[in-house]
Amino acid sequence: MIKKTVNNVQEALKGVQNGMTFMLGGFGLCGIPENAITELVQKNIKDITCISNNAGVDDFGLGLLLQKKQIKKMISSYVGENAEFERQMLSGELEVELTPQGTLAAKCQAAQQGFPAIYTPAGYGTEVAMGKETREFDGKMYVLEEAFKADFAFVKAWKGDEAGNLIFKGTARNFNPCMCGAAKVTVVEVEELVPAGELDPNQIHIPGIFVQRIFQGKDYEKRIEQRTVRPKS
Amino acid sequence: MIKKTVNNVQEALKGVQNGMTFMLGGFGLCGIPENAITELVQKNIKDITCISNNAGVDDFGLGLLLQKKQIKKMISSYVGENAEFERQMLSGELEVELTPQGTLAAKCQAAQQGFPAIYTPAGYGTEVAMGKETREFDGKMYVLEEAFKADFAFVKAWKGDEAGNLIFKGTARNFNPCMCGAAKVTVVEVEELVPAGELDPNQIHIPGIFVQRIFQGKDYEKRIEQRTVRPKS
Amino acid sequence: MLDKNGIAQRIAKEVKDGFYVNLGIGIPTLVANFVRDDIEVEFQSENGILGMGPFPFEGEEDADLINAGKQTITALPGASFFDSATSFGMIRGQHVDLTILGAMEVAENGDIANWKIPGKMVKGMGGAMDLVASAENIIVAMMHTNKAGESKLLKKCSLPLTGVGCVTKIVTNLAVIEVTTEGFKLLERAPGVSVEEIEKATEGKLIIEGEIPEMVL
Amino acid sequence: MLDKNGIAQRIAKEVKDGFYVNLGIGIPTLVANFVRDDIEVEFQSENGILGMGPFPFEGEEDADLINAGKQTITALPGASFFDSATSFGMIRGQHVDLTILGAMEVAENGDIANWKIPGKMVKGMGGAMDLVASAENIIVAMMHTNKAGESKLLKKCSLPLTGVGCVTKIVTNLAVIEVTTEGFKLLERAPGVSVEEIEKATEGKLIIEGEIPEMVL
Repeated sequence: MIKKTVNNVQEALKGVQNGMTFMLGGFGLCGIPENAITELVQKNIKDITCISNNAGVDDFGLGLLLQKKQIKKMISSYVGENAEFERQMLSGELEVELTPQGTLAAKCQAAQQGFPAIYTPAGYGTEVAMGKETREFDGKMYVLEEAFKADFAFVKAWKGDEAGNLIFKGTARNFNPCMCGAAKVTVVEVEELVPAGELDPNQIHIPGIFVQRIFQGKDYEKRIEQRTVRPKS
Repeated sequence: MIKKTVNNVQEALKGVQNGMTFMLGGFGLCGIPENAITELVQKNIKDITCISNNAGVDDFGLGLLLQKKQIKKMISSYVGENAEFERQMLSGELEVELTPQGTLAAKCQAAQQGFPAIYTPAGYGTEVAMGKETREFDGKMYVLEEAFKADFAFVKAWKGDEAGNLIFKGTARNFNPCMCGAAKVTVVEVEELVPAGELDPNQIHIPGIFVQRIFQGKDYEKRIEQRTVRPKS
Repeated sequence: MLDKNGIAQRIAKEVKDGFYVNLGIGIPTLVANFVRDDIEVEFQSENGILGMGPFPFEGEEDADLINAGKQTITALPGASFFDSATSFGMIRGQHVDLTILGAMEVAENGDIANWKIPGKMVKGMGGAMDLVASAENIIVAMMHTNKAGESKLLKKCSLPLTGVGCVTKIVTNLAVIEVTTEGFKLLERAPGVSVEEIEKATEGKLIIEGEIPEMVL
Repeated sequence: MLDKNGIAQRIAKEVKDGFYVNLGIGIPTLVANFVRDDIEVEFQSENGILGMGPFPFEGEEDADLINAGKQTITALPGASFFDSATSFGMIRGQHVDLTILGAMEVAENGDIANWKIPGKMVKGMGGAMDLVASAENIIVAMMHTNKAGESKLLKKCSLPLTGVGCVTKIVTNLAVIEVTTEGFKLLERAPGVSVEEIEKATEGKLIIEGEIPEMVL
């Protein structure tokens, strides 16, 4: 068994540098690599290109890096309710490459699995396809989208073992699995790190081969963006 | 919850006709849809095109259909030790499209996920790429391979629920998940059919949306091709 | 005239037995409340759940269980979780039977715009571009006119497109409209709304054939 | 001269700490028996397992747990199972560090043929075409000559290719050879084998620089 464990977030982020391209898992604030983000703020890494579906909210998640102007470019599908993101984008301070959500996932997975590019119907006939190759298959039009290239992928899993095998929980799974192995170095933080052999090999969502470093995360806030409930009947 | 259960293999195979293209899961004799194959023999469906990694052995699995000359064409990666397969192929009785194993899996998954085609490096510069489009990305050459089109996919899972959610076991997983939803109708046989809600939604390998019909299989032989053991120390 | 709940209620009638349905943010989310309970339907949320249930009871919210609108939700028996690539595999592979989403503009050829107002507002397309490019059955839920009273059913969209020629039906506060190769075909009027009112609020070509019935909710 | 086990033993020295390794059918399978046990290595089998262990004890065979050679196997702690698409995703994505496979012919430019003798024998390529097209580190394990005594290290392959310019190293019963842009570079002789014997058994260009050491097993 090849061990992937490192002791802490500092060790896990060894080698991150200004100007790098990072992938960050999560959808909204669900399943984001909170420890890695905090450490990126701490280290004040600058000129980052972030591949991430969202950019957090003003004061949490990637919003923290936006506030400190550490991000040069966002590759995302949704700006949503993040006012600072929208402001920096409209003012031109922040470069933004808006990408359809399914294309974003597919470009991650293509990088993970060695596909150089994929054809998707998403965005055909829109400004997203401008300057891109388009092509007809069976009477339907597709856009050619190339696999992402990234230096680090920061991933949050629920459970993981020493061998880097991962299990995700609920919809906190989202982009996290697709990003594993899609960057030169995949760094995973987990809520529970267990010895090899404790996870059922049938239930592993991402085999350790896609992971370079794994560590026990801490102090998870797991903030809820839209708390919606119904009354107990 | 949308119910996918049917009562038996006869009901599950309603609509299969001569001349159709079928996908069949399994690797060697591991994880093959035994019940569906038996029923295809029973119904004497002819002129079949089979997309399946192997063709069983002479007297089991797809070998049974080969023996009865029900198969017109095999799309496979490996003939292996199946003498009847090799004989029919070399004599020209059987059409065979040998496809690299990873390409076979990718063409299934492309069909499942709505990708019209994929680029793979496998087979570049070999006779597999003859007549196919090739293309360079980042200095490496790739072959364009189109998604499969099939009428039925016959899949074997370990556990399944009424909603069509599936869990596979060990290496009997192999091609089975990739074929779900890759044909017009996906028919799944399981060793254990359970009510919806019994499977942990985190542990489902294939969501029911990719499945049209599911039934409780029976009389599994699960033959072992190469029984290799070591002495108890 | 219908309110948002009325629009959702009318759209719920388009949801058939055995449908997998993706609901967009806003009015579409409300549709789930009005689906007949004698049919089998499963809701997909593109962030990775099939078999989405209602909001959780107070105190039972789980930060790891949200829908595409980032709202806390629950999972029904038979539900499954999956990653984003698989989720859009379902969508791109046309396994989802019906997509219901909001729009800023729809054109008479079925083009839709709902993600950007250049220089002013950029929400991003989220999963909408994938959904509209893939689904065979796309219903738009929206107000017939914008806040300035201008029609949102146009000859041609003025905003950046989300998808081309993809919308099949539109349900607004005023009408149910089918998008045909000839243009907007008026199918039903909202309660108390006249054909003339609908004509006035529709910039694109409106096809009116025979008596237009008032919708039954 | 080496036997099959000797070839496997020599190749085992190429397996480094932290390597994920894919072993082909035949001699490559034997390599696992000779890997040093003070290093961490995981074996991948393309039918869907990472962390493959030894054969099961008699009576403990599981029909649902086999390797790509269809042999019954076991899974070690830390193992995982996955589907064929994911498995070849690992391979295509170059996450597997080393591929060891057999061959019928290797050419001096690194071309390999191992799946078909036209009109006579067709085993099929299985996963070999994916493996050789993707891996950066490919070692061929084979006899230096075929049963007719003809060299299998050729100027140009005569059989249908499995992959082009991909083989990095060859370990035979006679020698360890590196494939370079100049041709086959002789690195080591098998015990008791002379350079002349290797030259005689090699049809392709053989580069001999300085003293060629006898291999240490």
